[in-house]
Amino acid sequence: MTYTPTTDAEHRSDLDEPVQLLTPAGERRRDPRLDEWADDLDLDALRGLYRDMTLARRVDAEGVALQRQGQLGLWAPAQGQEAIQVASARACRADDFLFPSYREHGVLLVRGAAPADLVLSWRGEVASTYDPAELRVAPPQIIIGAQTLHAVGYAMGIQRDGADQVAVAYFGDGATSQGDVNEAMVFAASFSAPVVFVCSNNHWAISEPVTVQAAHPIAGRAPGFGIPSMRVDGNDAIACTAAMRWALDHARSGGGPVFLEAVTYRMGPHTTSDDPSRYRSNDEVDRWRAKDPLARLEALLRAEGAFDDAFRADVDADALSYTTQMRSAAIDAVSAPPLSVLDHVYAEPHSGLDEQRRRFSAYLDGFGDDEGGAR
Amino acid sequence: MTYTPTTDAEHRSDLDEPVQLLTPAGERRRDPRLDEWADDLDLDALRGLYRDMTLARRVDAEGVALQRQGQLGLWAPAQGQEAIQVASARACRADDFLFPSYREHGVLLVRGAAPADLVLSWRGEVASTYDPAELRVAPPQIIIGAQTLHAVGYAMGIQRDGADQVAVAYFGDGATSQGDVNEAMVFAASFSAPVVFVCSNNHWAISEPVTVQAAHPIAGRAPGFGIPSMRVDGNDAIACTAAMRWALDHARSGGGPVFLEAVTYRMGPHTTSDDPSRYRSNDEVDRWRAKDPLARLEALLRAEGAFDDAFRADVDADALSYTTQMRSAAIDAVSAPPLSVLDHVYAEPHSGLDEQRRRFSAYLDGFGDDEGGAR
Amino acid sequence: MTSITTGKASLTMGKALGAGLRRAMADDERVLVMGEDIGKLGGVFRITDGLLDEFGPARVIDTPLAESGIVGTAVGLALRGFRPVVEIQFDGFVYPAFDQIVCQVAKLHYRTRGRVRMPITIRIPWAGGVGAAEHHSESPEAYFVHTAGLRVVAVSNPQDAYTMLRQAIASDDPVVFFEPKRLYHAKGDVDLDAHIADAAPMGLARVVRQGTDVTLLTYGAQVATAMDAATAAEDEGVSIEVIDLRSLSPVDYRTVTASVRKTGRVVITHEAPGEAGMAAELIASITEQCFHHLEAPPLRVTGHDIPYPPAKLEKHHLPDLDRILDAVDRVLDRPNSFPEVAP
Amino acid sequence: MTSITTGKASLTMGKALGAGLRRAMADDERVLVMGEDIGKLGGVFRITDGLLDEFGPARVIDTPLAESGIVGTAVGLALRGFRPVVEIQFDGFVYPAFDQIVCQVAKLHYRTRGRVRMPITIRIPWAGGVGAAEHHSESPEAYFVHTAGLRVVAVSNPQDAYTMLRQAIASDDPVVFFEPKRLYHAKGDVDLDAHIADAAPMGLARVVRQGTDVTLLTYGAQVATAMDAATAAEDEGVSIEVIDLRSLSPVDYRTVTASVRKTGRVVITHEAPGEAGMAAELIASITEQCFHHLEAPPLRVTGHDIPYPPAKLEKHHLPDLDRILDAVDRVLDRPNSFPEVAP
Ligand SMILES: Cc1ncc(C[n+]2csc(CCOP(=O)(O)OP(=O)(O)O)c2C)c(N)n1
Ligand SMILES: Cc1ncc(C[n+]2csc(CCOP(=O)(O)OP(=O)(O)O)c2C)c(N)n1
Ligand SMILES: [Mg+2]
Ligand SMILES: [Mg+2]
Repeated sequence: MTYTPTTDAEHRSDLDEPVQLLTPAGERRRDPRLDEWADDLDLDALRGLYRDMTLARRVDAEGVALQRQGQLGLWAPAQGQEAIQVASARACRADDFLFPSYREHGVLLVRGAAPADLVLSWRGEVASTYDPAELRVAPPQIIIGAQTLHAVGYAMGIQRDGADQVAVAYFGDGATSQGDVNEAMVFAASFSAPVVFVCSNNHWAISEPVTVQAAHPIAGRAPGFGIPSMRVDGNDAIACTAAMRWALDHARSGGGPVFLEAVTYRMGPHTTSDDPSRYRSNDEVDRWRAKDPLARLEALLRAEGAFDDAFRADVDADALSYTTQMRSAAIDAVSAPPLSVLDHVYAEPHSGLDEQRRRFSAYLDGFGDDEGGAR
Repeated sequence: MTYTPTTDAEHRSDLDEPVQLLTPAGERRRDPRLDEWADDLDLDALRGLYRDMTLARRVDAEGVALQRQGQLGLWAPAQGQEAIQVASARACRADDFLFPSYREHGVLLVRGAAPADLVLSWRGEVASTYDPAELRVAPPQIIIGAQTLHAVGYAMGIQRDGADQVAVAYFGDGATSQGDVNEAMVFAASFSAPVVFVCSNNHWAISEPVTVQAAHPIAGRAPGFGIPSMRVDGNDAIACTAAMRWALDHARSGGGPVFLEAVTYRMGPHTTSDDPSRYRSNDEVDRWRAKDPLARLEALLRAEGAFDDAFRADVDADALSYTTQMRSAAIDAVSAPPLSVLDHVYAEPHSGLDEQRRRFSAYLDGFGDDEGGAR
Repeated sequence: MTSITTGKASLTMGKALGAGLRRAMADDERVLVMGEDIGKLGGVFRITDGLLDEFGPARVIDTPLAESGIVGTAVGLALRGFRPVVEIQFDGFVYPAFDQIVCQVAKLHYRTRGRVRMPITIRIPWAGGVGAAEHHSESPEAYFVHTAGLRVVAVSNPQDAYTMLRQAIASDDPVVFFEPKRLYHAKGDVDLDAHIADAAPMGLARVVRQGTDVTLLTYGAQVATAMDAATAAEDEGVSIEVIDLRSLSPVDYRTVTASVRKTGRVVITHEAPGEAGMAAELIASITEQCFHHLEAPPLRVTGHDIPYPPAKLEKHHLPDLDRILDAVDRVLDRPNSFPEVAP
Repeated sequence: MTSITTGKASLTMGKALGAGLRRAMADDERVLVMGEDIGKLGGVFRITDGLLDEFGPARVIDTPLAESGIVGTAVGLALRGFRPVVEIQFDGFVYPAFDQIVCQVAKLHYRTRGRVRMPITIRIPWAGGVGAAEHHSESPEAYFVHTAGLRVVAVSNPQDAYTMLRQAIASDDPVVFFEPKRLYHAKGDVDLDAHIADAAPMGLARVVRQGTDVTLLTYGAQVATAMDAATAAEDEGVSIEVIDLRSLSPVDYRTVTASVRKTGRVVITHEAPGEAGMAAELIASITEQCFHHLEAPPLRVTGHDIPYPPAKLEKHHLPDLDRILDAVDRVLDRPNSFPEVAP
């Protein structure tokens, strides 16, 4: 039927080949659009990327495991998306401000999130953990697309402070359908705000293929708003680094917003509650497995003689240490006391809530020490 | 400052010259993009366009006059925008369904709206007058951009009915910033819905120049959503006719949505409450006066010997008859009785409102015949 | 795909809702369902499971990820004569559609003086108690109750889910239809053959337990909590009449006030914050209509006036049996009462 | 451009608001104003007139036409340490921003356990009585009152407009600030030098007329109508105490209940529909806190539960002096009372 979007997730948007500097086989390629931003990446830098991406993958696996074991309420797997997450965050300056979605664990890791930060909100202990001002990362956003406007507003603030920082908005392919994301592009373009939009097109928004959201390649939308854009192989950490450097430089130097579409794939379910077998084929997943971001970087490093057992052991040890701390952070978590649910609703005293606190506190006191309730 | 959009309303968007088939001087031009859709327009058709556009202008002037005389609460002048309004509506089939904004008086006229339909809602007697199913026109929309989604939904309904009608969404340049308009493009493109978006870029959204909304020509936005688009001289009734015919044909024949940007100008204030001298120059207005849509059509008709005193007298008589009826519809309007404010909230009985009606009715009865109140 | 269509069956509320949708679609070909992930996936709660196979993509529409777009296009479909049933994936995601719901869906009938009808059903998986992530446990019903032009209902059991969903779809008015997520897996007997015209109209409340001392008003998943409280109170010799409101707009005040006139004491419980919430509306109307029958001030047992807390803390937010019984004590002027606030 | 900055002056509410903004911007360079048409045009009501010239485009931001975008970018600016004052052009256009207000502005402080502050003021030209077109006369305050995390205020005179706007901007919490359009041209004395810390806090109600028989609660433009009603009632020997609530969330229940304890009778009036509206909240709390002092059921005199009607009919919707006095009669048990609805 003509009125049904194609349900093939690998769709028209693949007509424009994304920029690639590292093939799935691990071969280094050149591309005039990005070479100047990649040529200085030495083996140390590549090993750093590999280390963080591995950490991201292990953290993700640990998140899934902890959820399966009942330690977390939910987890949103990011497997397959490590390259864009880690590379883009590493390309940022420490004083840039990042606005991730719920799936950007790799971004949090690069910004120095503690192991507890990765688990406590998924466990349901807190809505968010780290101090946004310290990590310079906003709390991960669940309302699809809302954070893109926050990033643009933040970037407008950077302009007003005469600073040369950049705000980075992370979101998915599905998010591009939301009004907010389009309004964010309008505001960013109108005010030439120093913001980089990083759209991780992982081909799926839960069960909806990207073709339901976009009849045209996503990166093609931004220029119509007056925003330069680029499609980049989102599983290629080198291209992601280069593209992000280009974008950040453009925004930082007063050129206004930039839009990156990172073409990648969500290898796992949407969340641990999801069953992707209902809507996509194993074939499709296998095709993307062959484009794994870690495998290709490892292949390159091996070819360059920069990947040995010592390095592997070192990375593994780091990851193990981090995931072990995640695990204890989850298992040892102590839930906040009942009355704490009334904390931090307002920054200043509020007569209504203060009265409610008085009553709830008296009510709780009525139970004495008996946790089991009044009866 | 780099973060302030240019405040020159004739901005970057004029880099792309809109398609024009009739110059401001009244000369017929050719353009391969639209010729096939215009070549059959004979003098009768042009005189029809001229007649309706004149009617639209007189109706508009009458609306302003009635407002100034206190007969209407408000009026949104459309002077200068007659070509796109009239030509696009005339290009539609009677069974197409149109979704206008508050400013599309010309569209209503072409669809056969009665004189009362043009004044009663502006007078504040009713929220809307005509039966949408009869005129095949939705009630004019005030919430900026909301109607674009309605048009797309209606078009999805057309598809489901296997019909070959088209839905037409009218909106302004300012509206393109709203999330809804962008979501409308997403839905339209994903479902290949038979909808034509007609954006009347009159260069201003109240006091905001189009450059605040769009850093890039508006018509350039649609292709990024997968929607073919065209910039057309919105003051050129021939180009507007041709472009609309092209767009309708494309949509009607299963090609999916089309986006038209009609480049035009609002000659008057935003509404009768507005004072445009606060934000734009007389020079700018004068420049646009030289591009008047009626004058150029009249010049062409005169050159073709198809415009004589009899025709003028005939058109004037039509317009006078219509505006006279508008005037009486306004002056003779009788406000609905108090209890009627409770009518039509629900289509089916509603215990809460029924009880409220009972009480309000008893309350009103308490006044007896004395209009002045109980005391 | 299981297609449950006739007879009596023991169904979960989720399955009952699916059966209601299927039945409504079979009965009227103008009924469409639309939303995010409702086709191939059958919705994140599987309520629409099987409908795509049965009715095809023309009537089961997987939409782009944009709630305003979903409701806005539903308005257009309604203008074309369809009866769209929209699924909002979770309660917390209805807000992007708020403008279309409040300014368009609710008002078009009025604005056109009855010429346009908006038979749109907006299904909302709703409220807390399921340990969900942020924005997934909201109770926004009061926003819609305060919006003239909408009907608002909340279901509490599979039979009502099945019947009221069909009634909502058959209604020529827009209906915001709240489905307690907490009950999706709760089972109950459902008569699948009943004519919707024979069933109690959607607008009527139901006395789910008779009692003489206190009227306990609630809706949705709180009905079960209220019943538990009534059972516990019985042991202490207190007879509680529990009313499941079912319809939040309009409220069936006839049933409510009849009970209050009998008991003279009222407790109202819901998950949503209390401030300007549904319980406030009930208390205001009850006080107005039954003042001289009231023997104690009607009391609210609601969520706190806070954003929904993290999952591990939601038990401190949701009004449980103890908090309800505490209010019952207070309304009966028994110990534990809170003194009036000093002036 | 007139720059009113010191001394005492007789100002319209519109000018007082402008002066308040100017003063707040002068006092704190992190204060920004943003919205549609607020720069060159000075806003459609000219409240921001002159600010662009005085403070420049970095601090007076003419935005694209997108309310979600306006509030969403204000959130980002607040994260950067600014104090954005957002103008929503008319009450009826706040709904596209509802998601950003309810899910982000209201919740970010809570979600980050106090680490992030949202000192955003959302100014809304508000309510009816000015003969405006559709969607230009809405009273959406209850939606925001029901939303935990927001403060909600409504002003009724130029002095409060001046002072409370500055207090709202100075507050570290988000404030939805309602400005009755009907009063933009109403004049009053304004002390421009007063320190905001010396003024009554934004959260306090004000007894604007003392009385002993009936407490009449209201806010915004209805305060004037209530005062007229009190004057008219005085002629009939009825002494009405009128309270201007000023703050709708939180409500200053200390002041309210003190009055109710004195009078025992309450009438509440507002323009918004009654169902689950502000008056319902007030009645529920008053009943809870003062039940034994009440001599009659508190009554609501509100807009009907209808979409806002066309301008020529709005007088039948807005609660006027007669409808208020009718309720006063009823609350005093005088003729004209409506019988309780039959069960
Ligand atoms: C406003 C809103 N609507 C719906 C949802 C439910 N939801 C959560 S994730 C998701 C899909 C998002 O897809 P995409 O943007 O591609 O990001 P991805 O999950 O693939 O990373 C949906 C529909 C939501 N969180 N917020
Ligand atoms: C959602 C919403 N926000 C704000 C307004 C107030 N408003 C009415 S018309 C207008 C400008 C519209 O500009 P444009 O879309 O270019 O149409 P034009 O008036 O030029 O025809 C604005 C801001 C509105 N009606 N609806
Ligand atoms: Mg995705
Ligand atoms: Mg315009």
